[in-house]
Amino acid sequence: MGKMTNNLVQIEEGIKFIPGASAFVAPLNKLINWGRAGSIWPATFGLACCAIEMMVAGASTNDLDRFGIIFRASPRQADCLILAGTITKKMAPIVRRVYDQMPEPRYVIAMGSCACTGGLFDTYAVVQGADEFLPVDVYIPGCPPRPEALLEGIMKLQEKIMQEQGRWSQFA
Amino acid sequence: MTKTTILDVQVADGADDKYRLKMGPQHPATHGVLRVDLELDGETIDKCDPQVGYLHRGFEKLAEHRTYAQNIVLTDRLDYISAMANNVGYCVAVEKLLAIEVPPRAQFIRVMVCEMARISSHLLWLATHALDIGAMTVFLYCFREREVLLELFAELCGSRLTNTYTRLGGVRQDVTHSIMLKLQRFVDEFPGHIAEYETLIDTNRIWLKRTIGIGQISADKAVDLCLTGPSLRGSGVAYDIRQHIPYAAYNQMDFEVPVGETGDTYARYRCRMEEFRQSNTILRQCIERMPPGPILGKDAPDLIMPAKPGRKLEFDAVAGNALIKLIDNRDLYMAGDVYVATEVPKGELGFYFISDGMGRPYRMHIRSPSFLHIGALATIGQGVMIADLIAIIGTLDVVLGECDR
Amino acid sequence: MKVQYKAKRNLLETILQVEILQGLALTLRKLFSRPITRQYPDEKPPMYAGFRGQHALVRDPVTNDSKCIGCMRCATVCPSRCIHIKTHPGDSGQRLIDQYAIDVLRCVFCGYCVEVCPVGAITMTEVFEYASYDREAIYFDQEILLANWDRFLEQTGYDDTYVNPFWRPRGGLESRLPAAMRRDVPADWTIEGQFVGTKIRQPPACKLITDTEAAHD
Amino acid sequence: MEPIRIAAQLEEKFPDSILGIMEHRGQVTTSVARTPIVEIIQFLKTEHQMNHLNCLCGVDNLHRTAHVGERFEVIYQLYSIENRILLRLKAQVPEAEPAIDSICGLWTGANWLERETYDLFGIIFNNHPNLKRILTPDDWQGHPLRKDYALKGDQEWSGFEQLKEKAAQLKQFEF
Repeated sequence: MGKMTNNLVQIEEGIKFIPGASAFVAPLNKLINWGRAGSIWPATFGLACCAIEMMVAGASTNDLDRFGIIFRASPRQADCLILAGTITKKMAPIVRRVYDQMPEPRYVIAMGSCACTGGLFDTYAVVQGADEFLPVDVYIPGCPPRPEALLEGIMKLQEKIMQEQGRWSQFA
Repeated sequence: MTKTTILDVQVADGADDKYRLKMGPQHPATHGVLRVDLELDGETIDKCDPQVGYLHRGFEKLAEHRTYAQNIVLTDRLDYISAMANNVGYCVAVEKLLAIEVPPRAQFIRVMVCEMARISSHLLWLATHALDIGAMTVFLYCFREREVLLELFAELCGSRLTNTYTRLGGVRQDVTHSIMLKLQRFVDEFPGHIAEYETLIDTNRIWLKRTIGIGQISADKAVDLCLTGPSLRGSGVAYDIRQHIPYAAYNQMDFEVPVGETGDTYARYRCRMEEFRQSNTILRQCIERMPPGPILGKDAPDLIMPAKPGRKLEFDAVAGNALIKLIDNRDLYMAGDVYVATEVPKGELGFYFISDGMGRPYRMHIRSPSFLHIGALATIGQGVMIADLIAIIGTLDVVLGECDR
Repeated sequence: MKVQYKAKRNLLETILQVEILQGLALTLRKLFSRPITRQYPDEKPPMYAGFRGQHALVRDPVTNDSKCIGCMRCATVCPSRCIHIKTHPGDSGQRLIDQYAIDVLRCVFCGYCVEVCPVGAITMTEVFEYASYDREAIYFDQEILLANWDRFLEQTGYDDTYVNPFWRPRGGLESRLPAAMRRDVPADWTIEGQFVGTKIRQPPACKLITDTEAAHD
Repeated sequence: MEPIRIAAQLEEKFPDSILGIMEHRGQVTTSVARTPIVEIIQFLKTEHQMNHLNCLCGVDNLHRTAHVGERFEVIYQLYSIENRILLRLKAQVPEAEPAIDSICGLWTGANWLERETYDLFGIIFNNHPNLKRILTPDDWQGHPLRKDYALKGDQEWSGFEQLKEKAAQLKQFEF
């Protein structure tokens, strides 16, 4: 048994590989995080201009599927909400409802100036920042951000997911 | 009757056996945050009631608090799929209001970017419309070409989507030789790509079944519903502002306006496909006949208005920010009002300005095509099957940013 | 112009499903063409001179500080009111900067601030990857803006006379430019020679051509 | 026919209700009283083929200097697709009783434009089939495009207040 552990090959911090057995040894935390970070499923939820760049990110030139990211039309199947565009006050309760419909663990990316702070639209009708009613994980500046900037924001989110401890949904 | 409050579930007092369905605002096929309240009898729509305003950002109010030059930035976010065309439309309107001359080279560049915007907008329309109807491949192909145009915009003005390219009295940047070469290349290759899309869907029996005879609008009805753009022309009314009231350099361009006959979804689709070809022809003419010269008029106002010579800016330190007192001087411009419409990819985009002499518009009204198109959905959507409603929404080509303003 | 329709299918074409076979043949052909997908984190997108990305304050090599003179033109022209400048009057009547901050999350990247700056103090770099976990980290004050500039120079290797050619409009009237950006125009100045000038950087070699080649294969 | 001559013809036909004819940058505006607005537009539509309603919007003249007339105006842009003529009508609507007849009977498309004008200006359109708010939520307070309405709004919308309360409650559970 002791001999066996010596043979483990460390491929990343805390994650070990058993040669010849095609099996990994890792803390459960790491494994779950790794699984989550590799399959972020955002809800298809375009609000305004940034949604077009989000579509570009999902289309041929910047293929989001490379990251294991597949847009889901139903919030019940999604675990990430990309707020792509201006959130107006009329829309805010619906955004919140979509968020509430998503299963835990869930993450929110505020894409673009409008979703982050209201941006240009400092008016009666616009929410001045999604964090007034939602916990936002990643802020992406830009108006709209390039599709690559969205990818970078998603990678930031992956890093954040990898750092998580003991967030094992309702089983924990 | 149903009663819906925002945070509670809806309560129906079920007096009849109608099925009520609320489609949207979070729905991939409604092209943004459109909600359609449907009353269904089986799968047939008895009553179709579109609800908008989920993207109402207060454009018109905000425009009254910003100068004419600053409002160019606002127009980018109107129809964010063809921001260039909005920029041009806005600037054409303000130039008419303030009587600013535009040099010919700038006029040609404007036509060029307008047509590029038209192609990129129609490409996005085709992509999403095909995706709604069930053709995934077209989506990927369209975005491939659209990316080339967006990168050209980025090279031209530094931003892919929200361009802020035109200026009052001209444009911001001159086109470079490298942009022209790339555009030439695009123009040469694009007809081949249109043929590709047509191979995929034009005669495909699924496509035909889902489009022919769906959402039929007669010519009179289309005018009555105030439709514009390809949605109107699909019904056989040859109303195109580029030919009716030419702006920029459209009067020097040689192009035709495609007009359908039947007024159904397929006719509108064919109209837009023909517009691809016509836009491509206009782009080719722009490249061939681009005149030399300046791109900004001599009397064009500066970004910081007012720009009367010898006038210094005065500052008022309120919370560290500067306010221009001079903007509120009332002798800057002639008071009056104008309405100028331009043909953007969706239809007729009109700006109605009232100036009372200040550096800001007193009132700016945006006549957006999408607003009226969604309004027409209530009439067109009546009596169709629920699956066809998606095809109709797609073919009316609506953008909610422009609709709700 | 009346829209042309393709001829209706005849019986044979209907039975053999010709149009579907044609479509499948097209997609099959694409299987053997070069993919156009950019492998983003490894492969960066082509950037053009004048991209409106992260803001930076140009560091003056003489004073080692920002070139800003506190004229407030950028704060005034900003449509989203995201530039906050605080000044106090100096000894000889000039304005001294106490604070120069940009709330980047409110910025709409229109580039008006750069365009109106009379001394070329503020610029927009070609950096766009700076997403963050909190709002405060993307509130740029003067130090961060200057550091952005240093980092940008380090990354790209331009010298400190860099003036982004975009901010010097091509083909515009020279007299309309801010004084720091003007230069003498030779008599035979043409559109092609627009980047010629001592303070103006040559645009980087364009990469898009190869990309479109891949796209249209 | 020139738009200015159409306006003159209007004045002959409706002598009491035409308040003035203006021209600015080649565009003709006819200021009319609000009562016969449907008849006037009907006349233009049938006699002069003004079959395309370009736009319909409201104006609040509260802060306008050198303005004679009522506080509100409703602007109609009519265009003739056949004859290529643009004509603008300005109907005066007093502040005391902001109401005008609806032209939904002439254009179905006017329905939403009138709803929008009602929503943003509070101008009531008589005989409108479905006059309710369109862009703002149903229980919104005030009419945003009136000049005495602040850019940031006078008071927070109750629905958004509720939402923020709910978000604050749920935040305790890290939800």
